[in-house]
Amino acid sequence: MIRIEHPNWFQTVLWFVVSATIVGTILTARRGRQLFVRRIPGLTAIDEAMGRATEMGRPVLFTFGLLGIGIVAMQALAILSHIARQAARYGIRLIVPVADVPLYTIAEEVIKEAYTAEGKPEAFRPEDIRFLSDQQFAYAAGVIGLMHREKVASVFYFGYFYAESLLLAETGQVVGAVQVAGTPATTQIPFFIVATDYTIIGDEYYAGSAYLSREPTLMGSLVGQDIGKLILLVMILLGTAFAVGVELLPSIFAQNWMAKLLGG
Amino acid sequence: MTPEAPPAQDTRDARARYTIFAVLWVTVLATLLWRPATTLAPSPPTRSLYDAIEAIPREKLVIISASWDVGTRGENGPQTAAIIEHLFRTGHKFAIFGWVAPPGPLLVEMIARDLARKYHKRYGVDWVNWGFKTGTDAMIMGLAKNIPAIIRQDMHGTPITKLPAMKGVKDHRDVGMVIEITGSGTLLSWIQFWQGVYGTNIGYCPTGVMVPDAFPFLDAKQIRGLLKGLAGAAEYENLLRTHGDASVRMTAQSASHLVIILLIILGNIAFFRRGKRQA
Amino acid sequence: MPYYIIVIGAVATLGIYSILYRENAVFRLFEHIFIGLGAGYGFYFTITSVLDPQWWTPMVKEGKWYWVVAMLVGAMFYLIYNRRLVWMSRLVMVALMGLFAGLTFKGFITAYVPWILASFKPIVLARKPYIHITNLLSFVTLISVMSYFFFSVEQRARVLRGSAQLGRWMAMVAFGAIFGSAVMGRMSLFIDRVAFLLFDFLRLAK
Amino acid sequence: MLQILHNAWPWICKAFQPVHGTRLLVYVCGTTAAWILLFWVLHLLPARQKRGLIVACTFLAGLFYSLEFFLPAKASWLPGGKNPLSDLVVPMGNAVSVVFAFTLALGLINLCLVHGRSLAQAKPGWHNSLAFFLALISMTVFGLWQSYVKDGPQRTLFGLSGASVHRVDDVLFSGLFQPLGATMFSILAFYIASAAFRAFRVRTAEAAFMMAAAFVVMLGQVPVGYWLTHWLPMPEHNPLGYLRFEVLANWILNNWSMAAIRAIEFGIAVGALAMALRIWLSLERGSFFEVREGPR
Repeated sequence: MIRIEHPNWFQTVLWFVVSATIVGTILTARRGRQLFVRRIPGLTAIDEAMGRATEMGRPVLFTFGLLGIGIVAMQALAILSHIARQAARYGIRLIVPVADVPLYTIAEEVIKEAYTAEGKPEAFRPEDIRFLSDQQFAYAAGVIGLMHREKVASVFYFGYFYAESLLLAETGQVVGAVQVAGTPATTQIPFFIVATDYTIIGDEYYAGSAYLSREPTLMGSLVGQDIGKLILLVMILLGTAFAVGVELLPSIFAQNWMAKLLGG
Repeated sequence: MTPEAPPAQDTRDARARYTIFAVLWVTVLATLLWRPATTLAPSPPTRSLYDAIEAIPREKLVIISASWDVGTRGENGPQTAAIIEHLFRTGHKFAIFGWVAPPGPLLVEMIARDLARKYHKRYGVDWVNWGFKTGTDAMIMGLAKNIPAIIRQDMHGTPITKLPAMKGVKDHRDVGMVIEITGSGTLLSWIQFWQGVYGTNIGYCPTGVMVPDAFPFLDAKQIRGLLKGLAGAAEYENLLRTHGDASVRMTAQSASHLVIILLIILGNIAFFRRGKRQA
Repeated sequence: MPYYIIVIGAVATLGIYSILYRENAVFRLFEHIFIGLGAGYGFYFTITSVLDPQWWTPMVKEGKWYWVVAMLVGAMFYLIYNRRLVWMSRLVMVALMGLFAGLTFKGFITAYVPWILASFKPIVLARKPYIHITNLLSFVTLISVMSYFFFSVEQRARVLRGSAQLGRWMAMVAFGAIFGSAVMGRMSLFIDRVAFLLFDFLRLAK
Repeated sequence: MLQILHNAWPWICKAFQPVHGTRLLVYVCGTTAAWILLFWVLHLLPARQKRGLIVACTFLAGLFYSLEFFLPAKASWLPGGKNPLSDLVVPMGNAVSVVFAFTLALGLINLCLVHGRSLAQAKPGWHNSLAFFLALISMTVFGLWQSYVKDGPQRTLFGLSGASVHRVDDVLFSGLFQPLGATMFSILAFYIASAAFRAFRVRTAEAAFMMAAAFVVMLGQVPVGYWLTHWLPMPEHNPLGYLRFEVLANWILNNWSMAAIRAIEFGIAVGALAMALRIWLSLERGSFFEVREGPR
């Protein structure tokens, strides 16, 4: 059992190295260095789902779940902006019910900007961006009603979800919508996997906005994150190797030095 | 992915849905009315929670953190009852405490009162209810350093200085264990501000959906034991040799799990038969 | 609990369950009552549990005048509706997000360092059976799932591709476990509602 | 600079002493006026400098918790020999929750506008909006009323005692609000069953892995699973015992899914760290972080 009220020097260095790497890659990417991001299957499905809505001439729905303004919301907004641009381009109606008021106002602005960027500011319908309720199941009940009444062709779930995830995704399935979902909430991913057509799992959520926007800041950050994960991975490999060493050659490995450094 | 699902498919899906719903209703109604109680052998996480509670020094207080409301009563209620029953038997003093779900302390008090009658325990002497306190993480941090300053009075408005159970309770050192009974992601606050800083023992009773997420904490010894939803409560009742709500409801649970497993098997049979016909 | 409250509760319960058949007027009525009650509850709860004890009492009764600043900062949120002054609401929101960013740094170390430490497990043993199968499986799962989440390298190399594929499968094990565990949880909640209808409302012998 | 601060410190401390009566009123009004004046002046700044202001505020805000955490608890080189920010953590947390509490009316205004419009224009379904308003108003009024009379058993308001107000509040809260939420939640039992029926088809290796794990965990947590494999020996005596459903389920949860979840969480942690850095250092781009001049 380990107690951390304030970090030891190694923990501080670990944080600093990972942080500095991320900031460093962001800055190099901004200076114009080309970076690579692998294909993320679920994200290409967004275009497919938009295409289907165009064919059917029915609206699409985007939900953030119970998300409030914060770290996770920034990513969701980037994806929303991508979807809104496509909606403007192909003339699809985009409905966005929101459960948080500050986020509601920002979402409205993001969508409006996307329509303007596509040269169709007149097609933007502010009444389609709605604040429903900040109460979990009241919000869920409201979105369920919307899906039924508007006969949506596609539904996108990007944000933070709790128990309402399956209530919404299963309703979308019943009304016959193509659904794409992504959330960093690990406990809700299985429900999206069973009830939606494409699910972006775990960390892919954070990679998503970089993949879609190709914005240098996000691309750089993604590369930095990979290096950060690599650092953690190497630490785990070393720690495990030392643990084996302690087991097999106790005369040489008096203790697990990796663990010692980390404060264990 | 077809652009427009054919109507025949729609009605067939709808019929399947209604059948599933009806079967579930009948199964649960029948098993609840029939009421056979079943026992469940305790799993290692349940047993370690039991042992951890047994090992708490008698003079220390146990905090029962009631972070649930009616929404998840189906799981958290029986868990709470099992834990409180154990504490009454061992004779540990405990405090009910709410900081996430405002109705939590009241719901737990109702459970505690019933059990107190059974074990002839007195409020204020053997147990107290701190009620709901606001301030979330900041308050939890403050609580570790000075309990009387944050709690001041119990849920019924009595100053805690007048409650014998609270005599000598000053800070985290007087707390033997925090038992977090919860329907939402509240564990991290206790881990970051109590266990991670002072090494306080944490017992964890989450709802079923959060159980797999709890194992990384159990593995890292950040929590001392774990009740796996309603099943955990039933296992705990088995350890206590009682038949509470959990044991009775586990029968309905068994039946509905069987229904779902049969559904999955049926679904696969239908899928492969249809697949063959098309091929 | 008095019986009339239980009756009202039972009507509300059955009204919501009507959605299982289809979306209908009764469900819609209860949906709106629910949204209204939720908003009202949030309102009075915030006043009685946060604003009164944490703001009004220290400021007015204890004379800590500087607490007024909290209200002024909170009020700046409302400028979101004003096109000219909207930057002030942004200032508050972004600054608060900066505050949370600081907490994220703290969480990165306090929450995850113990997990890194806990994953240092010997996979080879000096005694029989020489290989700790459980630890080996945990190790392989951990490494392969982490390798799936590398985005900036093309998964062409066979080792990496294989590892990433394995990682996706292993992640599915976790999701399956969550699903299975959630089935138990969700069923318990339904059982609780049925128990309420049978034993509290219909008063069938318990 | 430090010298000035050192000299002014007693004065600052004195200004932050509690005050009462008229002086309190003057202090509060004065602070409000000063605040408005400050922001009026700031509003005159060009967009570039406003942006700079936001960047600076964000950085300083992020610095608070970071410094508190990274500085040691005690060290001779710290002022006063101990971490100066640790004592401020709790008040800071309180302040943040108060600031958020003040946004409570934002959502309420929005909801009232939507339902008020539907009621005023007698749109189809207006009776639902009426129900919304009735629920909202009664919950707020009786909730506040009840908390007022709760302070003392003898207190009454408009002639109603605590007990009768409590009864109305009970109807709203225990009779309606709680059962509605709990029932909405429990509908998931049906949806999870129909989703399992529809989606758990062994089409791919992925689906098979997920389904197998779900199967074992589902059976391992109920008596029927225990009963199905109770004839197997216990794992302590024979490795075959690991095939008992309850043992296998626990083993999967404790080792297999545990490691996978840990790996996923590591990725999410680094992702969140990167996002936090981008916000803290104002590297993020997008409409939300830009400041524009006047109305467009």
